[in-house]
Amino acid sequence: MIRVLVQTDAFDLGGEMARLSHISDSVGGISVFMGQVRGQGDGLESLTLEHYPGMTEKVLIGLAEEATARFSLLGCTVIHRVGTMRVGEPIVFVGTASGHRAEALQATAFLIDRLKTGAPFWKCERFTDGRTTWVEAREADDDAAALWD
Amino acid sequence: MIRVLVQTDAFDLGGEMARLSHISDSVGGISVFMGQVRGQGDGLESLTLEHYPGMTEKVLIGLAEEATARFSLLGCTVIHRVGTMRVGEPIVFVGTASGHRAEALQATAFLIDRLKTGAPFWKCERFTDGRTTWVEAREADDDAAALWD
Amino acid sequence: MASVTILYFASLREQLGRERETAAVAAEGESVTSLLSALRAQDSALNALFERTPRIRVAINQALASFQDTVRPGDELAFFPPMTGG
Amino acid sequence: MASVTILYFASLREQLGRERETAAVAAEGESVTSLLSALRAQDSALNALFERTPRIRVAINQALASFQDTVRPGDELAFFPPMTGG
Repeated sequence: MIRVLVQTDAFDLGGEMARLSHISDSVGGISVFMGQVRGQGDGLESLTLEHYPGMTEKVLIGLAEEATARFSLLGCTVIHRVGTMRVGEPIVFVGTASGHRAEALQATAFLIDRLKTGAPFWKCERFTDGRTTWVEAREADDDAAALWD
Repeated sequence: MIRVLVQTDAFDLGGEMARLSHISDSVGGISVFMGQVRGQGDGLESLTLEHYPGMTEKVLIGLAEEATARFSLLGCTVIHRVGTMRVGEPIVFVGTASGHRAEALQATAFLIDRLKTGAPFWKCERFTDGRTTWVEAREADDDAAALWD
Repeated sequence: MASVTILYFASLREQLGRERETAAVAAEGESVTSLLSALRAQDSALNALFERTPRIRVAINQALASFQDTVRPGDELAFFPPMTGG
Repeated sequence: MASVTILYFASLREQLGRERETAAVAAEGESVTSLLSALRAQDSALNALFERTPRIRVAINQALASFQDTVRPGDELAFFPPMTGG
């Protein structure tokens, strides 16, 4: 069961986990990753997430389908927020349900590594002094994504 | 910030995730694993979890401290239920918070792998026909735990 | 006239000051590189942007593509910097 | 008399029909193996249980231990099968 959402609103963590938990009696493990705006002690105030409507959903559904097949998932949820989020606010939720723990844990790592560099999102940082800068892609993220090739 | 609970009650997934999320502005990633009673199509009705009061808490706190040091965690929560749980009910919650995603994801896998074979819990299965059997330890679980040595 | 829609995202959009335009394309299709050369020859701001920006990515019809791939009339072409989601 | 508390868990507790007992121990301490030999000599049910059960684990004062470790008066000793939590 694949659930992909791109939205401006925050998500309901408990509700999303409960949804994965109740997919079927065969679910034995649920793994979740949530990314949020990290304060870096440098006056970061907020992030604005831009995306490519249409392509974003296609890429995320494709990744969820790939993860489901590769890791025998019973459920796979990807929710990515767009718009402006302040320090401490959630950005992304990845949740997977499987019969045994290893599959869910690996699938969650796969999904977050791959969507970082493969889904059309771009982060613009805004600082308390009014300055804005586009976040540079990190080579380490490309490396992490490539480990799943 | 380490939080270890051994309890008969179910836990509040959303509340536990929110607690990890709000530990500090430096939290960038939160990883959670939840294990629940898996129906296996063989008439399993419930699991009863027995533990060694006192030792259980010591072992779990030790694992949480080890994970916190090894993966530079900002937060680490381990909640394990004891008593009787029916198919579909949650058994264990492991949650970690860190600055970057890799540490949280790895720490969660470490904790669940290690507590399976290192914390004094024992599962007794009860089937719909009234039969009960103690779950046998799996060699695969010992192997998974040993990978972190 | 045969045309394609071109979208720009993130820093490219911001620096160009536009997010969308329409461009002429050969009726039988042509490579992204060929189309882009024509566009850059007509637009010095676009030319300067592509010159100073490394690692620009291209998508055709909402799927990642390469600059050697063929763009056909009616396609949706998009240029953007490396992605930074998650 | 110098004694230790002994706890049994899970299938061991169930098969023995008790979860706790007190046993005499040498005042200067002795190995788990030594103490266990004395207990098994006195209790045929305990002896049969240890004979038929592979991989029994031991903890001393709530920490995993080995059968070569020393038990001292006042210690809490526990025997149990391999753990199956999570």
